[in-house]
Amino acid sequence: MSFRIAASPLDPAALKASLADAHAGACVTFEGWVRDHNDGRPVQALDYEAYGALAEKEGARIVAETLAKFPVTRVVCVHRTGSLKIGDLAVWIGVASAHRGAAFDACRYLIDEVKARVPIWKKEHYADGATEWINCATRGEFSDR
Amino acid sequence: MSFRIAASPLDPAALKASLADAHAGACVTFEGWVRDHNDGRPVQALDYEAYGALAEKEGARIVAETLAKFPVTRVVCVHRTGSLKIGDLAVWIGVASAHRGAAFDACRYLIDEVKARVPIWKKEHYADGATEWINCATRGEFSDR
Amino acid sequence: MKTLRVQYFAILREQRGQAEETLSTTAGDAAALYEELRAKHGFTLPVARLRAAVNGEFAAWPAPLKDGDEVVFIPPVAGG
Amino acid sequence: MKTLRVQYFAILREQRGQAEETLSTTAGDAAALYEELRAKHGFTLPVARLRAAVNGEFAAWPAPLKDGDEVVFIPPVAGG
Repeated sequence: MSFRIAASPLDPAALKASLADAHAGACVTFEGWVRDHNDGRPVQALDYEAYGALAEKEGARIVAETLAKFPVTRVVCVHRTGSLKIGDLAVWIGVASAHRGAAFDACRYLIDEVKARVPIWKKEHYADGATEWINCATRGEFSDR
Repeated sequence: MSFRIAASPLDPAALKASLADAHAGACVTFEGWVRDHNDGRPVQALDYEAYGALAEKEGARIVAETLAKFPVTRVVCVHRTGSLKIGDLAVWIGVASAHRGAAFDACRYLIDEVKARVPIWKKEHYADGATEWINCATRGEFSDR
Repeated sequence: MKTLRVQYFAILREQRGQAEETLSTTAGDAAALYEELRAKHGFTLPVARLRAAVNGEFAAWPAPLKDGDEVVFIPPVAGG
Repeated sequence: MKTLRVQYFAILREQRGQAEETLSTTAGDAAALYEELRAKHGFTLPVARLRAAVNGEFAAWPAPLKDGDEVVFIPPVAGG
């Protein structure tokens, strides 16, 4: 039942073990991996930055909403900050429940809400040396490309 | 891109590592765990039995359908046979894709189809010593309770 | 008269008391064979709740049989 | 005149060249403060694309301010 921002690499096996529960028959996990492209542009690395205090507060609210909306037994979400390279784990979400439908729905709800609401930002580093803060482009007046 | 029946314990970390792919940004996994109750009855253990050859053939078809229906990069599904106790891992499914929607949808499709179509059977052992082959009860004429 | 190999799984294996047998039958298809075996061994599942597999592949009822075929009756599945 | 502490994250931190500052302003609310800072530091994001947080909690625009408040302007998020 937790949301956490982490500055160092995540340990998915340990996180999943924390969901163990004799009442649970289903476990759905979501992992966000750093991929080598975005919108057709080759990506070499990412920086994630968070407003830690408010991110953890908002994340805890999303977890509480999830527990209220879906019949799930346990929920864990951890999001990385710092410099990540291709293949690194940026976010880990795990949900356990008696039946699988709730685990899928709750896991999907969590990642959708986290992406939309939690104050975390992502800067992409491209193969050509340019960088960009995702979702922060403004047409014409400024570009960090 | 595989479906497999396994008589010995699964290794989720190794299975997940087999999904790694620089093009993938999302990984969704489903784990089926042996839970301590079913339809309100306390469960102590499970036996899974498979018609191995046809199970692997039908499982491979489901994997192929999944790859055709959803834009995913990698798919793995392994299902246990044998005697399992509470908390043991009965089935592991992992899907990697560029974007998360396809990974969730494909993972859900896989487990739904596997449960509906693959010739695998489950016998529950209850706290009171009774046993039951799930989905095989027939009213009145026979009961193994 | 044909000679067939039949494999049993799960509840059918337990009710038959063995996992496979080779048998001779005049049954022309798997549905008729199941009814014959059901009468003999007291299988509880009606044929309507089973699927058939012949020679390692699903076969639609009534699933015609020829000499030497391998037959499996598939109880309702419960993976996952 | 009030004294406020402002923290900057992500694109705003880079455009400001520092992560935080303490400043004095006559701005009555966070929206007015942002416009003041935008003119001064060349922030590219319009206020309509930001959210505000005051004293560690989201605050609806225009987000009234009082002396001693801690203010954060939140660019469009991109977690996950």
